Amino acid sequence: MTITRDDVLNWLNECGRVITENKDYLTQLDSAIGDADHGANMDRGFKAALAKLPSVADKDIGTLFKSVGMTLVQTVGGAGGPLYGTFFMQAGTAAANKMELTVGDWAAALEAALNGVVARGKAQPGDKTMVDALTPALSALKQAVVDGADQNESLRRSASAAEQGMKDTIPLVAKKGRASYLGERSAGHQDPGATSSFLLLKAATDTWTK
Amino acid sequence: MTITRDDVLNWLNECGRVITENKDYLTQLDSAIGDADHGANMDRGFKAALAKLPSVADKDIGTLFKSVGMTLVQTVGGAGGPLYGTFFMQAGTAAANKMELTVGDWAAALEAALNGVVARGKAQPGDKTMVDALTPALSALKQAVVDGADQNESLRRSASAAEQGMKDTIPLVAKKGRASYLGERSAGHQDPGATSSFLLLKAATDTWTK
Amino acid sequence: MKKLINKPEDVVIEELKGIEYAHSDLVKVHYDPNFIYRADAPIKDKVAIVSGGGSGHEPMHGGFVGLGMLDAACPGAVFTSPTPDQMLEATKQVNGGKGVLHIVKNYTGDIMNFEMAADLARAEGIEVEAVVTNDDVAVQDSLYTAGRRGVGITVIAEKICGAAAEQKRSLKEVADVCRKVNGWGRSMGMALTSCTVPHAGKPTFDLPEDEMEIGIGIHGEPGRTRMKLKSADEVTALLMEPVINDLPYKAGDNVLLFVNSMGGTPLVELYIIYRKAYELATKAGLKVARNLIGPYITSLEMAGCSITLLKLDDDLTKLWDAPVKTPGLRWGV
Amino acid sequence: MKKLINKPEDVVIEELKGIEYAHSDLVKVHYDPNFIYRADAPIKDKVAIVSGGGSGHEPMHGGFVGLGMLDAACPGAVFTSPTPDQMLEATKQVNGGKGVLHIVKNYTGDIMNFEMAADLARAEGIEVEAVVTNDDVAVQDSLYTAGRRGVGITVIAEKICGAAAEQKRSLKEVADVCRKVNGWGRSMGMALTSCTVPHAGKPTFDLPEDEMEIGIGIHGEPGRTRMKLKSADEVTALLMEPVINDLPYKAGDNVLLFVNSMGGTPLVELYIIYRKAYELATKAGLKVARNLIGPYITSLEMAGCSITLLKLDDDLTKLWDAPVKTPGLRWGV
Ligand SMILES: Nc1ncnc2c1ncn2[C@@H]1O[C@H](COP(=O)(O)OP(=O)(O)O)[C@@H](O)[C@H]1O
Ligand SMILES: Nc1ncnc2c1ncn2[C@@H]1O[C@H](COP(=O)(O)OP(=O)(O)O)[C@@H](O)[C@H]1O
Ligand SMILES: [Mg+2]
Ligand SMILES: [Mg+2]
Ligand SMILES: [Mg+2]
Ligand SMILES: [Mg+2]
Repeated sequence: MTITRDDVLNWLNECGRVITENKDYLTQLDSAIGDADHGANMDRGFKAALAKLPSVADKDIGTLFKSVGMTLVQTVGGAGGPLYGTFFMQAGTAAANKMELTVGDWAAALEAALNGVVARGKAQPGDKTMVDALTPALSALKQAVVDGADQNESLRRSASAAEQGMKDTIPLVAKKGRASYLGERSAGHQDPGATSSFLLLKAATDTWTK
Repeated sequence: MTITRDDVLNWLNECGRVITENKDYLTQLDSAIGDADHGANMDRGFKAALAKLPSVADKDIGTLFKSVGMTLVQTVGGAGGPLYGTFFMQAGTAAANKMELTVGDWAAALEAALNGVVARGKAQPGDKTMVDALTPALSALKQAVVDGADQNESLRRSASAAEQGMKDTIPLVAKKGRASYLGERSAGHQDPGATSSFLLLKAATDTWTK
Repeated sequence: MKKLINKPEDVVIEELKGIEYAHSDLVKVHYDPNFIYRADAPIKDKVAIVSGGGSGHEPMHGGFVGLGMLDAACPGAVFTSPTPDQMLEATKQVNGGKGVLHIVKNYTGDIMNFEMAADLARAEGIEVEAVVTNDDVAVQDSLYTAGRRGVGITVIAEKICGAAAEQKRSLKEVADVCRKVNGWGRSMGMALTSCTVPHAGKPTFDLPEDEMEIGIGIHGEPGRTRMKLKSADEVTALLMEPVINDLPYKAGDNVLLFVNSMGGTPLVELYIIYRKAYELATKAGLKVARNLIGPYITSLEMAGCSITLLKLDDDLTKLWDAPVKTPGLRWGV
Repeated sequence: MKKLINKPEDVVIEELKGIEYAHSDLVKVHYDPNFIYRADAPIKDKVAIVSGGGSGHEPMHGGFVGLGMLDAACPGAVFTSPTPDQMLEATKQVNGGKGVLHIVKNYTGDIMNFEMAADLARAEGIEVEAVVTNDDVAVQDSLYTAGRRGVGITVIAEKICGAAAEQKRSLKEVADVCRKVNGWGRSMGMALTSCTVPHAGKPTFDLPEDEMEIGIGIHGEPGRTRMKLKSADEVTALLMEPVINDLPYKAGDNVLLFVNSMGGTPLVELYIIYRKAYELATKAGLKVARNLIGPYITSLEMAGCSITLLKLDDDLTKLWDAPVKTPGLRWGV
């Protein structure tokens, strides 16, 4: 079982749907410890990215990812734009010329994506950022592959690790991004970027679990 | 029975007390159809006028009234300042050199005061202004004197006519002052200036009824 | 009441102190009676211009004292017109021997207090002319009422008359310019929220979350009508239509378009309003040759805006462009 | 949400249209990517200065484009830093051959987006330097956090660097001036009310009628602490103390004192604050040689204020006094 280019397209579309569905939720989380724009930013970005997809729909998965990354960079702005832009562009480089992905390829793409995010944002796990959802998701995915779990199972483990990572941001005091200005007052709130990261990974699992 | 200079001083002090007591009420009336300052304006003015009184306390009633009028003009501002200033200055001219007033003298002073207000403000009865309280108060006072009523009775009739005049402003559509900008929306509210006029005349009745 | 003030009764005096500290290069502040005047006043052989009114409309009028605009401004208590002694002393202080123009907004209190001051000044031998501004089309005009309020055009008139006075025009000429500006200007305002007079401590009126007031003045008084909230474009049309139609502004006329914040409405919204107002003016055949956008005649922290339109001829345009150097308006110098 | 807007998603574009209509003598507006640039750009042999950031801080930055200040400003969505393509295109548009300075407020998003743009511009052969402002003493600084926010000093830096660029100083020199201004400047802000991001439709935070936030930024984010409402004088002391103490401002130093409205606080309150801030600065032995008072770096309609102090030397003073002609700041020309 692999992840085909159509699967990837379906995932990206599902990302757009899920982000729109959770737009107000993400903004509400960002109101508590940020500036109340994460939902609108992500929604604007994914709408634009999906609008561009048809023009590259016959290309390889790497090209799809890069197109999404480029569009996010040019339409999201804020911290989310460069970070999610880098995420997809790095995933695109890892998936260059591929027309389908094994779960291992997906893990490699996710690793490249996460490394790009860390290189750009300099956040460590525990800083209360999207890295806190992405890092355990990647670990769980890699571990599942090592364990010989099948694709469905691997994706499920990855998404639930992301979910746990997202929830674990609640008690944290933010060290990076806008929430860090709040100091101790940032504790007790779930990080919006960790939440959007979980939503994207959960969308992958939902779309690709067959 | 006459109104002595001390009675006049007592009245002026009572005016100050009553205005302070009703400051918020006057402002609240002025909020509905004006600019929410009538209470603060009158209070500032009477406080200043009373502070100056000791320096003229041994003078005639006309001088007392003129002192109050001058101070009101210089401290109240708005429509109330020139109108109440004129009121007291004209009353002062009518009471010039008097050390006591008969009720007839008081009627003459009130008439001069009202004429001054009308000359300055050009309001007619029914325009929803202080004139609507002062005019019936003066008529009632003059009628009582003609009827041969005693001082107490004359003052009482005057105050209750002022009260009626004040209440009668409620349904009126304002034609003068700030409330006139509201057009039909000014109906249904009691005029703040008519209210302060009633309060001053009631204070006279309360102080001078023996 | 959420305000950065100390005691309500100290608002005006502490504000004056702040202005004195901040702008000593441009203005001086006189206390008791209170007025702000040009640091270099009196200016010989220049008509002096004095205005004033209640406080709470900042930068009007105190912020407009300086070269090319007012010679003095008299601040009353919040929303309360100043007293005659203020205008009298200010008039004496800035009189340069060529007479003094009083620019007075049409409110019963302002008119009466300025009239008393003018009488007293004339009694002391100073030539005084008073021009009353009354540009607010929200108010039904009538011989038997207080007439229209003076609002946005007052700012423009002070700027333009100030320039005319700098040119050493005579008192009559400067007063004529003022009457022309007032005659050619019209305004209309609206509010999204009430304001709170410090002394009163609570909002002057209650306005539900989904309603607005149309046809308000600048003293937190309610407007002519209350209606459901509308979009910026609809609001702009509601304000522009009576303004354009009240005066026979003709296709081809040059106009100055002034979009004003009532205090709490930020610049981003003013530009959205300006955009639509500009388009509506253009559609009516008017050429928007000059503009002013910002909080210039305010009602404390009230959210809302007003639009003023002034027909321009060559003279008014040049006077508008002339240098001005005041705390609140500054260009060309 | 009570705002004079049409659709939330059209706020920025309609604002730009308004600016384009209003200030075509000073600036041009480029759409998609969005940026505002000097009508006479590029100016040969002058360092060009580009700034930008989320919208909702008007007049910053778009209102500061013009002679003596910025060459271009890139507006993001409300409170969202702009995207690299905006800064790249703006940089290319205004580059006069002497290099381009990016003035960037210290926010993760702004830093990353500007960095990407600078990399792309450099790849196209344009010399770019970036200076990051981070003057907000409300934020605990640390190597391991996002560091201090860039707030009020940004306005001052843009004015002063603009003047330095007009003098034809080199890119390195202009960048050095910027670093000096940032190094010598400190700010602190507070809020009486939250603001409402148009897209969010409701206030970012709830603040009871008797409380305020101290140590806020300019994006409607809550501050460091919430406390009971205090008087203007107490609030001023709360802001001034950490500002004065953070930098070793020494007795005898000349300073620029900038009292800024967060958008909803009217001028009358700013002067009351300025009065106390001036007295506190004077008491600390500082000489307030220059000032700026008004809404210059705002958070939509938030009520509140911020105070910025900048130590001045002769060079900075002259650069501050130099002519500036932009929609939002104008003098000497
Ligand atoms: N340095 C960083 N590294 C990784 N993620 C970050 C960093 N800074 C912020 N983030 C993420 O970005 C999210 C906020 O994104 P968004 O609201 O779109 O941008 P902004 O903070 O500029 O308004 C945060 O919730 C956090 O997860
Ligand atoms: N032309 C007038 N003649 C008589 N009384 C008037 C006139 N205009 C206003 N008033 C009175 O003044 C009152 C308002 O006074 P005040 O609130 O102190 O002044 P302002 O209207 O300037 O704020 C009104 O309620 C009305 O009774
Ligand atoms: Mg955000
Ligand atoms: Mg009143
Ligand atoms: Mg009043
Ligand atoms: Mg943001």
